[in-house]
Amino acid sequence: MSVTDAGPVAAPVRQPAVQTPFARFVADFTESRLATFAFILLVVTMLLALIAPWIVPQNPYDLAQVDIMDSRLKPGTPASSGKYTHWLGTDGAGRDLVSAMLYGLRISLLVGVLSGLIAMAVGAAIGLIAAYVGGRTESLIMRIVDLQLSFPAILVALMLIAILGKGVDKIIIALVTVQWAYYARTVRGSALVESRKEYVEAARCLGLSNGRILFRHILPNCLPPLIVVVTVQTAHAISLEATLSFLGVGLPQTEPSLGLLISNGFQYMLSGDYWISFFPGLVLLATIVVINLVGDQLRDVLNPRLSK
Amino acid sequence: MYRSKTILTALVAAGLALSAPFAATAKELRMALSAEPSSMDPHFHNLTPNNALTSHVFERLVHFDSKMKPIPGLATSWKTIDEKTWEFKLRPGVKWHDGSPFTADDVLFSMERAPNVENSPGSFATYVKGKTFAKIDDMTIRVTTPAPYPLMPNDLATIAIISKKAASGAKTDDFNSGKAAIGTGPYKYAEFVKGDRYVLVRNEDHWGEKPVWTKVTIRPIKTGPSRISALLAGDVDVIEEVPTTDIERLKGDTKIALGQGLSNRVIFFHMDQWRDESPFITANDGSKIKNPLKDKRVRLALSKAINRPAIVDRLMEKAAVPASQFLADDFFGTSKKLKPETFDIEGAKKLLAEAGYPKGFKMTLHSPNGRYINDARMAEAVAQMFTRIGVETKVETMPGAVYFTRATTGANGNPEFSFMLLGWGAGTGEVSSPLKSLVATFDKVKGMGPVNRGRYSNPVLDKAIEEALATVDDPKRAELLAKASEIAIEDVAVIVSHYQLNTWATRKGMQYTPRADEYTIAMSVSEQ
Amino acid sequence: MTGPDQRAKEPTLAVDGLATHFFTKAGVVKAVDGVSLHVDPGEILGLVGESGSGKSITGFSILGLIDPPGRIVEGSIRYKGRELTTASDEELRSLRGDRIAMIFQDPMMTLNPVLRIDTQMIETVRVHHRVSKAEALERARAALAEVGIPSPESRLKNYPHELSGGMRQRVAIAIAFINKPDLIIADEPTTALDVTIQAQILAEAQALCARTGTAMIWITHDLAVVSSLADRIAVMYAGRIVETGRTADVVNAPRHPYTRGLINSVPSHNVRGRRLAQIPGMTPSLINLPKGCAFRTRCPQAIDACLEPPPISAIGPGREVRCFNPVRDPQSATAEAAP
Amino acid sequence: MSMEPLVSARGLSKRFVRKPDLAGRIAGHLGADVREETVHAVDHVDLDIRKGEVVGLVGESGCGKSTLGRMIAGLLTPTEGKVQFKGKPRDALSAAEAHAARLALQMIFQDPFASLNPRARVETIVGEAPLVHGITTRANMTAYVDDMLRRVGLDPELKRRYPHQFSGGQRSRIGIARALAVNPEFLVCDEAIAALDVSIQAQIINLFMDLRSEFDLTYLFISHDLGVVQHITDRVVIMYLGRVVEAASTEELFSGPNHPYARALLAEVPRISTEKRTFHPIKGEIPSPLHPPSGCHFHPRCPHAFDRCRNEVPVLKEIASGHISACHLNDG
Amino acid sequence: MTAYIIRRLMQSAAVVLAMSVIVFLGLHVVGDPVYLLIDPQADQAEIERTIRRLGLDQPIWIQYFHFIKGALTGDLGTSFVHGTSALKLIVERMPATLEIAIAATLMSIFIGIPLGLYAGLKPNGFISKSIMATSILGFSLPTFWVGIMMIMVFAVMLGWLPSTGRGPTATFLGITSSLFTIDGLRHVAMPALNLALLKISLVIRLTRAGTREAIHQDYIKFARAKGVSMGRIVGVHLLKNIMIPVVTVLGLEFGNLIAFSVVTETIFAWPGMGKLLIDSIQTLDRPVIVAYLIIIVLLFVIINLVVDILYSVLDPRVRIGEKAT
Repeated sequence: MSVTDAGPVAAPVRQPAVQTPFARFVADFTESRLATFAFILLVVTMLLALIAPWIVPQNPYDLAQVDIMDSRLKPGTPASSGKYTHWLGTDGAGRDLVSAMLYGLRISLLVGVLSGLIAMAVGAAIGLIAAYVGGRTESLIMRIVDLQLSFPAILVALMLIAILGKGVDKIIIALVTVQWAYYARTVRGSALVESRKEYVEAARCLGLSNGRILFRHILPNCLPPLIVVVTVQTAHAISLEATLSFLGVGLPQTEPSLGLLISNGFQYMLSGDYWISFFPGLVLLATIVVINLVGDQLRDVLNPRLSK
Repeated sequence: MYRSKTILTALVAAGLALSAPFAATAKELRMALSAEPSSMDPHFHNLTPNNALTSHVFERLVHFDSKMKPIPGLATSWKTIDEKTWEFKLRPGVKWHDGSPFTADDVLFSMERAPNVENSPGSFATYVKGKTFAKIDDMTIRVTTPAPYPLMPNDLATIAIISKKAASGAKTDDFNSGKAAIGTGPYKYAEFVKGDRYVLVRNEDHWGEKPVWTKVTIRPIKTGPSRISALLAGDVDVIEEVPTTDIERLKGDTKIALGQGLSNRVIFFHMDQWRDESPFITANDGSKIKNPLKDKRVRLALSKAINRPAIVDRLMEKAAVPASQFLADDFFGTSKKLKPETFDIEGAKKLLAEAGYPKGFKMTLHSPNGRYINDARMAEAVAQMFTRIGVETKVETMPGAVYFTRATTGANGNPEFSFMLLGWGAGTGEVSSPLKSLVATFDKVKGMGPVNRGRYSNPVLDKAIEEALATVDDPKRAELLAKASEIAIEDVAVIVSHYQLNTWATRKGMQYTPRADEYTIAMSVSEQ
Repeated sequence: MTGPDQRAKEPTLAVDGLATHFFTKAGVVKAVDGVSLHVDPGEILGLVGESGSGKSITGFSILGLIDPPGRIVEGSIRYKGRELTTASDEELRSLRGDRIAMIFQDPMMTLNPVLRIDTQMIETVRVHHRVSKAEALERARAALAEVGIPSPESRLKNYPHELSGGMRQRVAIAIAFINKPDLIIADEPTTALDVTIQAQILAEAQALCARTGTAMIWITHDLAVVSSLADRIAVMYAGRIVETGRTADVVNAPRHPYTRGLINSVPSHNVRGRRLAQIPGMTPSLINLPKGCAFRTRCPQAIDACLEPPPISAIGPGREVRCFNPVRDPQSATAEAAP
Repeated sequence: MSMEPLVSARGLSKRFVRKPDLAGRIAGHLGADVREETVHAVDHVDLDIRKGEVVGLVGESGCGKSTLGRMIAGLLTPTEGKVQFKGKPRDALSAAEAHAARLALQMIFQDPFASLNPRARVETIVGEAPLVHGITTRANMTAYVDDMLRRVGLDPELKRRYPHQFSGGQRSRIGIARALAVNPEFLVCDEAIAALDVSIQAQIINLFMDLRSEFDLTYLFISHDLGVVQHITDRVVIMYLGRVVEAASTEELFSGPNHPYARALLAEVPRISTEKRTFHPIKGEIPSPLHPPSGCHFHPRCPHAFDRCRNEVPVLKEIASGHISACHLNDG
Repeated sequence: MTAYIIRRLMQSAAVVLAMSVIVFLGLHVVGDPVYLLIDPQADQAEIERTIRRLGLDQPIWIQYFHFIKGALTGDLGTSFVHGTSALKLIVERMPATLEIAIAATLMSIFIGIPLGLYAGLKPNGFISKSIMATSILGFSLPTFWVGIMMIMVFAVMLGWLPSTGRGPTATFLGITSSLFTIDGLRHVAMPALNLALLKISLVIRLTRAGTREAIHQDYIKFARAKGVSMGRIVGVHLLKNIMIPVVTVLGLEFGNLIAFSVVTETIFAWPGMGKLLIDSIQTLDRPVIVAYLIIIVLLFVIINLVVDILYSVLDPRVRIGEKAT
């Protein structure tokens, strides 16, 4: 065949080996040491939260293990049982703060991540449908999205919690309600952009089914902005949950999240028992900062306009 | 140029306005409240912050002293003519803020208006109902009731007397704007900015003892730490409802003085005693069981499980007193015999075993959050204690908005919960109020037990209460009320926990005389 | 118009041994590596090369518009005898837009979308000359008229988005010419335009240069465009100039194998329907150039000597080639020339 | 070449309409300036492409050549008119025939970056469709993909890579391999070489020509580059603002364009020349397709325009055998 | 433009309707405000009388019907708690909220844009990295926590600023606001900063991102090629382009600012709408809640309109209404 005189095509010298988009993404991501550190910290935090029940001395949600007589012990005080030490003290109800914080972290992350993921699933599906179906359905969906977005999340969550009542599930429902629209808008936006690209036309030209094009071709390419939104929204959800807890419409008193720990400990701010809200505050802050840092780097790495 | 000049003018004006009252004898008092009064209309809403605010401007026939004992107010004296008739002598020489004289007509007008205020979300009708007011002369009023009614002075201590001349046809808004806010009280209306500030100036022509402060500014600061901060930063002079968590610290602060006093409020638990199966009680394995709270031994066991001294000490920061009955010992009609239930885990376990629950059962404790001092934490602590005797207790707290509906009419017009934390402030300052409302058999027609959320029913107790309520003679009634209290407490109709102490904090150099009715009023702030 | 006889005169611009490198994480990108060229007053120099050949970077280097991580590492750029590589930022700034102007490739992107045309034109005048606003406006109007924009008065009030691509490029050209510069560097100014519009722009540019005596470096990948426009041509490959000469000479008798390959790749230069004479392989990465002559791996007539970097050598008056084994039979390239 | 056209367009039109919504209509009733906006991207075009033929479709941006190409490839539904495949209107085809027609008509795209899914490996890009359509089996897929890559001059070793690891020319080859993998008969090449460097352009043009003879392919070659079109096509169709203005065999057209627009276009193509040239461009700009000029769309720029051109749309007339043109001058 | 306004109006009417239905039904499910409001000593008869007085004895749909009827005549109902017109209550409190919202917006512009510009122009400098790191803190810190910390530091410990509440007001150009007195400004400072913190971070990021993107645009390079000075490039060419997203986002965030004032107002005892709302939710004061939401929706309509007009002023490419579709 004569065409081969076009080359044995000179192997591109830039990439020595097969580089998957993921590998490239990892390489780009780790360019920032801070973000890498944040990511590791995030993984550690999540792991800690995950294995909390096996590493903490006390189950802070089991009322049989919590004694009001132990309330507000200073950091470093030995527990009344003598079996362990309250390294970070206890809260107003007598919970060991280390235990309570890790459990609280669990709840906060659960609320943040779960609501983020559910909202993403719901929003992405709606966004894809809107982009795909088009026409009146799309207009209707996008109008609802606009309305949802133009209305302050905190008000919606506040009203919903007031109506639904307390509980982790209720909080998640409320947070999903206020978040899904972000995902829907993001996915629809990038799905529209992607579906105008020639590779989608090519796929259609090749007779591939709509479902295949939508989920195998378009959706994977909509993921980068979605991932960014997930990180931002997760951080936002955790913070929002804390705020709702502060406003008294958050989680049950006996199963405090980090936000509720802070908000409970907040009463002690002026009385000198700083540790009750200081340490949870620190952990909450660190968690949100870390997620934001990771999200920031993701944004930089995944943003095609800033890529080199 | 124009702009800066205007601002300058405004600043000078503001400066003058601020500096003027400071001249020579001017003494300003700034107080921070934990709740926002909703109106200057003293009849609009029977609510502590409203009543406290309006009592600066308006007075009642009978006043409560700081311990809620009736003392003369606009009436100098009262007596019973017969079992069903009371006569009140009005204070002579009292002038309204607009200078017109106070007469019996004003009293009749006030009693007429109090139960019938438009849009009122909670009127004073309860205190006027069944009473017929008659003017004997300008300075004498007679009140008749269909049955003997001993609580006449207490009831009339709730109803503010307003000026017939100034308030005829006035709406609530007219009071807020100051138009109708013409009272006889020690302070005059100056400014009412809802949610922001309420300003009063001293009534130099008041009949009684003149308060120290010439000008009073009252501001609502709902958040506890913010309220404390405002005091510490010197932005206010007096705050009410000092969060218990800060009492310890403030005691050590040389720039702050505290005033602490027993309130008329008891924190207690209502227990479902009417359903055969209670919705929030199950066996340990989650299966349905017969309602154990119907058994007195179980109720007693739960009462014994509560470590009241620990609650007072650790949770309330000593701003409470372990409760033995519905009102603290000093109040009218309390029993001297009753003592707080002792903390006794073994005894409690034994009683449970006797009642057939050696391994306990599961229960959910419901509580409001933010309605009573430390209510949610209290629920949590008590749940801990119950869990220790084998009654595995879950806590569910909710905002008052949700809680009280469900606790009162949640289950088809009946209370929804099995075991609930509640508080009761005896507005009349004596024991008949909690007895009648909380433990008398629920009876819509008679108006008994309206908030008996456990639906406890004991004919013996009902009889005792009714008898006491029909006894006008004070010593005798006190004895009957004490007796009724003993019946209720000994049968563990409710489990009482503690009486709240109310705490005020002032800047050094001032002192707040604590009031059992929880009012925060400028007249109670003295200078040292 | 120009020729060896005029070389005695001082050129408007003389670039000598210019090297501009970009220091990236992946390595040093030698975007421009030893470029020498000159333009005389009123002359149009066509700088031809494919993407990545360094032609645009050469343009930006002349204007001192290289941003980190890029840097001019070597060589000299003399504008009317003044050395620019060592000039201060302020000196460069005062030259830019006044004595040396530039036109960019994409007319949709070069004008600030939120500023009116008049603002963007007036500032170009006023930043270099102490003239009144009215005077600057008048110059702007004149400049627009000069590039054949109908009713320039009203166009001045427009925002860029209200103009078509061709119109915008004319505005950009008008801005470049507004201060009557000595040199204009035009970086593929017609690539994004339609053929009919391209022809218009080429005509305007040609006429303007002739009228004002402004020298011009016309950067392009399209030999066809410059062959009918430029006086001289310089062909770039992988950061270096491989061949220069008068347009006719280069087109008629390319000496460098790359130039020849380029000319032969043009379809209209081939017999219709026949396979094109193509250059095999692809442009090498500038980070990792082949040793010696960068074109060696694609060159049909590479010899062992090509493993060393070839020097550029004069092969005639104003005619230079960078090759050890230049094309000997120049006629072969144009033999089939069409039409 | 058989006489039966492989693909033909009959009266093909595409209009893009933007309708005002409810609010807009209400505003319209209130007297606001709210109108329905219509773009006639393609306006009643007839086109026959015979088997084995290479037809060039030429015009400047916005002339509708891409839209026409996409309608023929089946990516856009015509607003009006029909596309016939092997003599049968596309909407009259049975499901199986439609499927076959869909695969037989493939498209090569302009942008070598956007036309490949960045998240798919080359083997997936090339092999997905044949696998889905049962042209190859999973077991044979590797060999099949290798074969396709070899045919377009790519090293099969590279098939595990992702598009971003290739140069522009290589990506073009991948795109061609992808189309070839479903055994097409007809390729629509939409500016398929416009984004490539000159030296790479030549390689791809050669590839197209090689493939044509090897697979007996038919091309619709859409391009604005007349040089390329002249080199590669048998017949050329020139469009202006949605309409065909002239069509003829390549040789005839390039030797004697009839329509003033075609003449201008041909005259202004830059060619490698040894002489400095003076440009005599036609005036004016291409009008907006939103508000095309009346009559002959070209009349505002036409040096020969007269009254009739402003009022009457010229029809395509055969001026020589196989040479049609739409110009009123031909009547006079 | 007309179509745009009509579209907006139709949309907001739909929101108001949907919102009011949800709130009506929702609050109906939540509970009965009467038990919260009424004197605990009151008997059943008085409770029922009060329920009747507040109109809560009617079926919910009749209550809703009455509300709609009233709303069409501009009467949004009477507050259960305050006994006065809900609309009046909110309007009275609006200036206080707008005050801190405006102050916060100004702060975010005047602090955020310079910092963002700096960080965008020198993305690798130490100061820039510090700015960006701090801005992440601004994103992450819960508002309520920062609020109380600010009170502790600036009011209690340092005594620089008043701890809570609104200062004296003055009237200027017919507007009565505490922004016109020195003491008023001292009161505004902390709550506004508390509210602004998040927005400052947002503006920093937007400005930085915009700067980084714009600086590589051809038109900036073209301006440099024209010899325009760096100062003018940043001050005119860059800033005008960056202002477009900043103004748009800030405008839209203005609504959020007002909503988030719920938290700030609670902590700083600021007598604004947010505090009223949270109190009303706690007491199930439905008329106030519904009225608040309606006002917020209207506010949003106005804000969106203003933003769109500003947008079209700043960005000549945009015609009003086009963005909305």
